[in-house]
Amino acid sequence: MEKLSNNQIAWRAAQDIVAGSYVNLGIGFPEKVAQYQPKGHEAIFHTENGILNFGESPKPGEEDWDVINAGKKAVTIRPGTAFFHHADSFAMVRGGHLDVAILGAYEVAENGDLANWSTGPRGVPAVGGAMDLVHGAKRVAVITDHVTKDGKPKLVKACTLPLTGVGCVTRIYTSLAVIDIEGGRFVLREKLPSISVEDLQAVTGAELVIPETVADLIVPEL
Amino acid sequence: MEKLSNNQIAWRAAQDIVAGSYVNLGIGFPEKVAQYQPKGHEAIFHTENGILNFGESPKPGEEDWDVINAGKKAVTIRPGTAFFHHADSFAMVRGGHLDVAILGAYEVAENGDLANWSTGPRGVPAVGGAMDLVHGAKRVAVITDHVTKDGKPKLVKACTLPLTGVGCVTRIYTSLAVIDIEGGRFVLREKLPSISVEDLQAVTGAELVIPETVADLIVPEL
Amino acid sequence: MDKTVADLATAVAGIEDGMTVMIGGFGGAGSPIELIHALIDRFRATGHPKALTVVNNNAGNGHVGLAALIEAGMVRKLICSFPRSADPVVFTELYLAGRIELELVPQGTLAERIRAGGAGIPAFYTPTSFGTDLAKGKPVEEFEGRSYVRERWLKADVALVKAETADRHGNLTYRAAARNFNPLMCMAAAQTVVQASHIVAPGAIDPEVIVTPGIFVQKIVQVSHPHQEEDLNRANATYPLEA
Amino acid sequence: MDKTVADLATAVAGIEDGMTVMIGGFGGAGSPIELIHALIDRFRATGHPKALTVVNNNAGNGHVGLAALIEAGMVRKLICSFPRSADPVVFTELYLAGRIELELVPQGTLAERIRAGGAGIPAFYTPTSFGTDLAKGKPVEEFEGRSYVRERWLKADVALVKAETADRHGNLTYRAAARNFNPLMCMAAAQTVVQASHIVAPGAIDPEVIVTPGIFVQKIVQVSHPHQEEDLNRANATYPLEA
Repeated sequence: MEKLSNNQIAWRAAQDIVAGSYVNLGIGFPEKVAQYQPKGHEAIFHTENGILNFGESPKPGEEDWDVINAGKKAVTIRPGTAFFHHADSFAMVRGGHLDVAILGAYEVAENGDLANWSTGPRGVPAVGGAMDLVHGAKRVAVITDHVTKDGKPKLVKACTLPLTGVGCVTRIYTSLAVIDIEGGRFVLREKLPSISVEDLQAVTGAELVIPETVADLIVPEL
Repeated sequence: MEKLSNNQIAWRAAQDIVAGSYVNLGIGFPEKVAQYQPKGHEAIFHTENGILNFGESPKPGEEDWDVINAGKKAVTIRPGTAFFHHADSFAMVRGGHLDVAILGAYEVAENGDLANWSTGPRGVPAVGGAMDLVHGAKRVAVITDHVTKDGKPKLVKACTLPLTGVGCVTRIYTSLAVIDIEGGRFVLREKLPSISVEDLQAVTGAELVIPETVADLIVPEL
Repeated sequence: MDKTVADLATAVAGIEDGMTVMIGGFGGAGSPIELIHALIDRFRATGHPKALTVVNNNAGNGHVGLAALIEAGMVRKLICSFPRSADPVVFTELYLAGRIELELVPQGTLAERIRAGGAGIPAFYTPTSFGTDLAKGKPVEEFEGRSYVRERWLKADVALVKAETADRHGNLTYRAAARNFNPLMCMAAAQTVVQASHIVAPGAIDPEVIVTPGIFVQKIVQVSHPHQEEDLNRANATYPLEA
Repeated sequence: MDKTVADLATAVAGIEDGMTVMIGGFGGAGSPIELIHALIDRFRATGHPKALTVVNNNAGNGHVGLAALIEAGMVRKLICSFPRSADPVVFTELYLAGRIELELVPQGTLAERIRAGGAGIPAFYTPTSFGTDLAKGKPVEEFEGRSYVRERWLKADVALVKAETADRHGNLTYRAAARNFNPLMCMAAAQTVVQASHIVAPGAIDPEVIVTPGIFVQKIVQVSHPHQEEDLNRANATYPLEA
């Protein structure tokens, strides 16, 4: 089955970020979204460890390890960067001042529940800022492969893994489709042209609502 | 009956401020305490509108009306002054970071209750920072005339006016005496030599506990 | 990104009847006189906005700024800590005549409620006001043997704020004790409107010294030589000020 | 007033067995490596302090700083948001062996609990963690139709903090994202101990740019060229560092 690469999923998510938005990108895969901002669409990125409006990664050897993102990767400052402490930073998050948060997922349920912090009781649990971010933005979106490495659905009727947040996700960008969560249902908005609705439904763990218009999910080679 | 002037009461209160203390002085009469700091006893004054370590009043005509105290009087900055916003300022207060708050009083009860913000339902009520300050300092002291203008006791069994705080006052500097509140009782520590314990009791609205040693309250002419 | 607007009238255009408006300042320090006067100008010309709920530490002084806003009859309710002042005639008369509502809040609780509104904290406990008339009707809880009062967050539709320097992204600095409630109100309003003495390019303010990050600011208007309320009152000025 | 102390040993002298110690930093940024190592030095020499409860965002990395403190066996319990890291071997092994206690707190809740401890707010409500395992056993309340979890303040006996510049009164500035939890921890500890790269006279820091006012600071020690945890780990350094 054809599917989008992570870069392509990130590209698609980036297209929905309105110019001038304040955006927080989760650690890891979501960080890729920043590089696919449409030209001239200036978004401002927030990292919860205390920087607003940071820039891209420095060249190797030019890192300043006091200028890092939430994933502890080196970033850079830009004209208009601001520094602040953790309480102010999470005031931005919890207070609803971010326009968009884009997060990864282990599972997303059709009611908007998200599981993305724990794969169960094994090992050392670590939550970081995930539970704050899911309540922090006007729009909480997820980017994810449509299925797990074993081919199991990540979009499910109800999450089986420990929850990060209840009813918080409104849009999911997957390797196969763009899906909104509305009224506790998965609503299909876009899908790869090469995949039928039936095939998509077969790898989705809850019923897809199919509106009259489903757009083609067209993404450049990346 | 001999009594101390307001300046003298303020002087006496100032002598108990340990060098290096962080101190908030209430609006009006308590502001006088600052000028009687013993030489070399550097205390640091906090004003709840956002200045730590402010200095004395500027000369007339040299006021900067963005550099004011809680009473809206012009003050000055000093080496080491810091500015901050109101939430940080009341974090200092409520969080117990001040060593001493010195406040005025309409009434103080023997259990430490203080009434100093409202004389009743007439007129426009105004509370300001008083209710925060009574919970804000490691030591909350009151300076006051021993009696009202009508000669009625201000140190009472129970407050009759609306309370500012419950059980918050630990020491009272009056025009006649220095009194601690301990175990819900007024304990006499110092009195003017010219006044007998009986005379003092007569103008005090609750029983004075008289310990073995009561020091003379000796204050310079001011 | 450029949050500057051309003039004061545009800056206050989004304020509608019945809205809650936070206004920065403590006494005269940090009071956005020009934004307030622009709002009164609009009311005089159009009859709107009216029936406002205003949040400020005080109730205005003399006949300028917040006092003039109240005097113009635009304010239905005031939420403040200290509505007494050297020259409080405007508020006092309306209040005693029962023509303006007052919610009296201890100053530290007012600051914390505004911060909570901005920080997404719907309620918190404070020792302040426990056992007093101002705690009446509020839930009380004991923690480690001490009693605390539960207070709710305070949010606004609009905040009117005075800053010293703004960059075009809305990053702000303030001047001395004119800071006071201004940074908190920036956080707690859906729309924060700032008058700044200086507007500079992004990057012109050191990122270490920014007090209000731009995420909390929606509109900026330049007022190069703002009036200071205290100066106006000492000169017995009244709204409208002479040009 | 002069809050400076002569050396690192004096700076950490007040920390006793069983105390709660907040340690600033997010990853390596803002981590007071020299203060932590001085504390380990003391433990090696005297057997104290031990059985500490440590509050930090993370659980240390490699074999320096917080990781070395844990490795030395001085930490009974860790309160943190993210005890996973690039090289978390020290904490992970102890935790999986059941030899160290973990209280996992969402990062924003951790920050707010520390701020609340410093601001005299014993409890507050947050949407964070509602409906999740981390809210189990905590009171839940509905406000305006949305559910919130009640969280308690967090205080400490001592905070170990890394600042950029301190004046002798304890007024502090930080460096970039090394600010993180440091200013909050200054507020929440009975005794705040600061290592600063620069110590200057009162007045040498512009009062507008002070991030932590001196009232929140008790001891300052100069560490002119502090180690950065990230640099140490990239060099595979281990405690004790070579001089």
